[in-house]
Amino acid sequence: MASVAQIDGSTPVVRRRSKLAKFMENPTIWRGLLAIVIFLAVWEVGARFDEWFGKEWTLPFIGLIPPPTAVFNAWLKIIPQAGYWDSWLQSFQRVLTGFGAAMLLGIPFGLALAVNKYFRDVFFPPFEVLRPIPPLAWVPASLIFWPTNEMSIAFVTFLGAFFTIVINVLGGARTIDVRYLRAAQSMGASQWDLFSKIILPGTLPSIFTGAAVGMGITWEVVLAAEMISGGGTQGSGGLGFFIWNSYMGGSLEQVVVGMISIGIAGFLSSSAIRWLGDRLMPWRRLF
Amino acid sequence: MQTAETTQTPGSAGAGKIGAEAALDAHGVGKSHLQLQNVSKAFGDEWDRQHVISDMSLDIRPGKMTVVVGPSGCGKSTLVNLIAGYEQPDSGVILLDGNPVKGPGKDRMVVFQETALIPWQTTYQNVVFGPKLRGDLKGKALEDEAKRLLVKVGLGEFMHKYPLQLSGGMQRRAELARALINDPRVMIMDEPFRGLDAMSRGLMQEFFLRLFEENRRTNLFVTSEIDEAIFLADRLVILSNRPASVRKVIEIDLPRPRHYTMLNSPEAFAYKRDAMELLHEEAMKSFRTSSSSSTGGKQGFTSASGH
Amino acid sequence: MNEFMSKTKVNGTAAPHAQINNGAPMGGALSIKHVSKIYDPEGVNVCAVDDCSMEIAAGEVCMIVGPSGCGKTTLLNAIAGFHSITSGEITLDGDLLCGPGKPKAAQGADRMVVFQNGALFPWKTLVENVAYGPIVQRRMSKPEALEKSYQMLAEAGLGDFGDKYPGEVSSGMARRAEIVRALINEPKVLLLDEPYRAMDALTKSIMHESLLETYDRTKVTIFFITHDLEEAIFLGDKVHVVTTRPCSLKKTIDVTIPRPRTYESLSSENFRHLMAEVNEAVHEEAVKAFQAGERELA
Amino acid sequence: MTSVSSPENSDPVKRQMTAPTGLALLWYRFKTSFATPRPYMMVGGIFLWLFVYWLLCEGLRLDRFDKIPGPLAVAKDMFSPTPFQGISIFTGEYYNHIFVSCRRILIAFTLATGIGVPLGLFMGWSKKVRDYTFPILETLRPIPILAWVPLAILMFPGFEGPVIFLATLASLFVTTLNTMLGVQSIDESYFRAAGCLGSSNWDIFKNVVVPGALPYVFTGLQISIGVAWFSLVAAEMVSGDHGLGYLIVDSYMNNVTVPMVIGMITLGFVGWFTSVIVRMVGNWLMQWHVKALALQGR
Repeated sequence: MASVAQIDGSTPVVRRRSKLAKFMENPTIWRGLLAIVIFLAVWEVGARFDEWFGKEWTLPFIGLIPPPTAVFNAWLKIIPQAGYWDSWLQSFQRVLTGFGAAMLLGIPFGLALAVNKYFRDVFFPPFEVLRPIPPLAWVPASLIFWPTNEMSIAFVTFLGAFFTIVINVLGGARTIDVRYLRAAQSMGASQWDLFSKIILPGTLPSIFTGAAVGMGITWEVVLAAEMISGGGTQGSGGLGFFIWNSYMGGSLEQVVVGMISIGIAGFLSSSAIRWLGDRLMPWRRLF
Repeated sequence: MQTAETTQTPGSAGAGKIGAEAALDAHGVGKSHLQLQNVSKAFGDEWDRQHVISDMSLDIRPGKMTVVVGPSGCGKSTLVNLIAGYEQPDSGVILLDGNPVKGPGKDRMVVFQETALIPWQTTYQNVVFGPKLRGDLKGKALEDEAKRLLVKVGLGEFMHKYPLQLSGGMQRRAELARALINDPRVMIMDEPFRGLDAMSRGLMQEFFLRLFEENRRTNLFVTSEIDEAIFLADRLVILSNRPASVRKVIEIDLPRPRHYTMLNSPEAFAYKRDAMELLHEEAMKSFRTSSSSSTGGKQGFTSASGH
Repeated sequence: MNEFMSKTKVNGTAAPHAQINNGAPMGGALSIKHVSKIYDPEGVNVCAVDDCSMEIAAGEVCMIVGPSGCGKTTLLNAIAGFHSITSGEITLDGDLLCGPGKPKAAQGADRMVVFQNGALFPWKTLVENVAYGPIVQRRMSKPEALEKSYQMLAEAGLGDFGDKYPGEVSSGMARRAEIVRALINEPKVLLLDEPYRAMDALTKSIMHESLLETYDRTKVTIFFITHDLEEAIFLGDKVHVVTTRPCSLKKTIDVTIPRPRTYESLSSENFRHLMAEVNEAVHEEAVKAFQAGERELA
Repeated sequence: MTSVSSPENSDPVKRQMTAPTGLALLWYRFKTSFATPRPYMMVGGIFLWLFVYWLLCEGLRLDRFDKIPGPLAVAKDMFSPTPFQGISIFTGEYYNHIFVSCRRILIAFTLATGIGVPLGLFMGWSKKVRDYTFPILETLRPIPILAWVPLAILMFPGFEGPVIFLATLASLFVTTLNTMLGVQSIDESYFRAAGCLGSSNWDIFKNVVVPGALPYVFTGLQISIGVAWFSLVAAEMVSGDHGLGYLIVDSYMNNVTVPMVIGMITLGFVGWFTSVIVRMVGNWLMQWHVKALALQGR
């Protein structure tokens, strides 16, 4: 950002401050931190009210949940346990399977819908009929259909991301500026050139938008499927099962630990997508 | 101006390097003759047929800068699309050196409104895009030619930047380079400097003129700015309002090379007055045909031309 | 239009026939003295306006010409009260707008701005847009304001379009409605920030005629930013050419073309000479700005 | 679509001849569209899909597919006054499930909109409010709604409480963030224009912030109602009593598969229908937006 115009002697002195100083002076940072601290404090006080003033002082809603300090302690206790990290692994595996399958099938399907008019006419209506059904409504049907729990979870996860990705790819491919196509045509591009050099890279931003939304849905679905199906038949069954199991076992602190964990997991995966998007689309990073 | 049609300009060395194909052409480097004969085009539903171009005949002479002006929305872009081959005329023919135009091709390069540089390719990649696709220039030769052109348009330092990193004026120049490397026989400029502010616009015009005056490629330049038109043109074509046809062709007899101060010469002013009068008349005509309400004339006129 | 002008609230001195009252316009003398503005984004000071001074007489059309991004808009923002200034002072009819001890002028209906890309509220019809000012200032009741707005729109030739939304009319009409919206507040100064930038030459010429007609009627002070030289000379009494960033006054050119100006003025000999004069002053700055722009990106 | 051609003088350039309006236009569109293969292919596509579904489940009775009820079995039960498996469009229970789900959605959606829109408006408008609330929102947002189920059950006794809480929470995030983005997307010049015209803060809020954010708000509401259904189904499946999600999971538990499929179909339809309603309300409230878009040919 070399935005220093030619400043001659008559103007006041140019002052430079370090990035860190600038960052620390920013009121937004302080307000944000303050807000989170207040949030945690209210939660802590609210949750512990009954401990301090007796049972009759149990506050509604907030008084029924564990305080943050207790959650933190529970977390410290659970971090060394292999089972906890197994849950992470399992959930990530499921998310990646379903999400990967949805990308693999959804991108070509979406592009085909965008590129070929007849293909779109035939396949888009059934797609639109199925799309409004919430992915979780498919859970029982897929439990019946697929031989193992694992496969049915994968299927529902796949569905969750698939519709979002297809819609985004289709929308992205159809809004590519026609002038890019025309310019390429003038320069002698074949149909394949148009597809590989213009349509595909032109759709990339929408693919990543779709992927980011799809990733969010995938986590929701994996979690729900894990909770509904009882965590699979073999071993511990992912973070969703971890939450459900803790709830059944009456360990509320662990429930909240599970919630935070899955929040972090979701955040990590969407950050990964954003990072990958920045890598693959350097022209979008610039401004 | 006097020599343009017959002599091979020495400045076209780069173009000469590019292809044997162009050298074989009877009309010499980039100097083709483009003719429109009774071209018509309409769009829309049967009850609401919009005749955009009707019975237009136009001669775009070799080695000349032909500038087309008309009120906005009069069908200039459709004209460009027809000549470039993106759309087909309903009737009439478009001939390039006597051969009918069938579809898009590298012999007619278009520089689009705003800019149509492909945003996911760097400036350099954009420039080499065409030759690479066709494979008619390869390896070192392509690299050298691309660099030469980029340096020529003053973007030597910017070739590995993405289009969005460049200023508006730079984008236009990059697009010029992208068109030139294909060594087109006709350059088609569709309001290329639109959206630039008046001052960068003036500078771009001067720059573009220098490029043109160097090797006098056949050029069709579409614009809605009269000053720009007079400054650039050998032949000024004024279009009628919708449906567009040729209203008048004015030969602009200002000496080349041109300088921005020429715009303030009495000759240029005279041309301008003539052109403005015709355009005003056309615009008023369009108001009369389109205004359905009974309100004052002026306002309908504005609404017609303001979109 | 008499109705419009004879409205009593104008500065206490409103004459019933202001349009012939050239000698005593209704105020609006702007004085800009040694104004500087330094921005401070990302910890680096950038000087946008540097020691800029100009005097604008009441009822004058003052055109500011300079390369884009040179800081003209900053000056306008300072007058309108959108931004503060670093030093210097700006007065309107002798009253301090901003200056030492008061870096930012208060926004007020005495200085109306017409924006570059148009700022008619797209969610209000033209007439609602025009009536907005008097209503929120509690100057008129709603029906009164609406009636007045219809009337003023009709005067501007937009009578049939009052109930349309800005998105439904052409950009030219929207821009004229915006000027009407400004004028209904009886401002002392009209601040226009490249209002006709995105229009093609023909539409522009119609807008110019319309603005000139409005000016001849109201004699409001106009502070007009542009980089279109023809526009500047055709409309202005004075053309101030400013330097590229930081912006300061480079040259002032008096436009001696008599009013009322018509389309024919454009082809007069006088106009041509002025054009050459302004062009010379501006071209140098344009090249400078261009080179600075290239350097900045490199 | 049809609104484009109805006003005669909506665009004097484009409408040169009188265009058919209303029904005539609809009929014309029908006629021309049936001259192309498109509608036939679309209907064909639906039938092809139904046929494949039938073939796999009922025609060939392939392994595993035979456990899923085919289209004929579903249709037979769905439209029978005496359904085999208990649910059809003639049974009151079916409508009870729909009613319960819709009531929950209505409460949740109203709550989320009632809290989310004002919150979002203030967050977008005031930087301070945003600075204090946005970080909390952003910390809570990555937690999937389903992870809240145990806490929801704890905090709210009974069946209705948790379900409504989860649906509300899900749509609250979407609505708030979209509204905030909406306010931030409003062009600065509208605020400035309003300021110039002498608006008070409340005037600006009422006349600029609210209408300006509306397009985003309704985009947000459309997503939000989808998310609400998503969470509602999940919540009903985990902890519910009645409702379409409950119907699906209950049928599964009791090994009756046809009502399960009926539940899925109904969910799809009702979900789609509610989002259409939201869109229609949005268009009705934003005539200016719709008209402008229509004129741009979108």
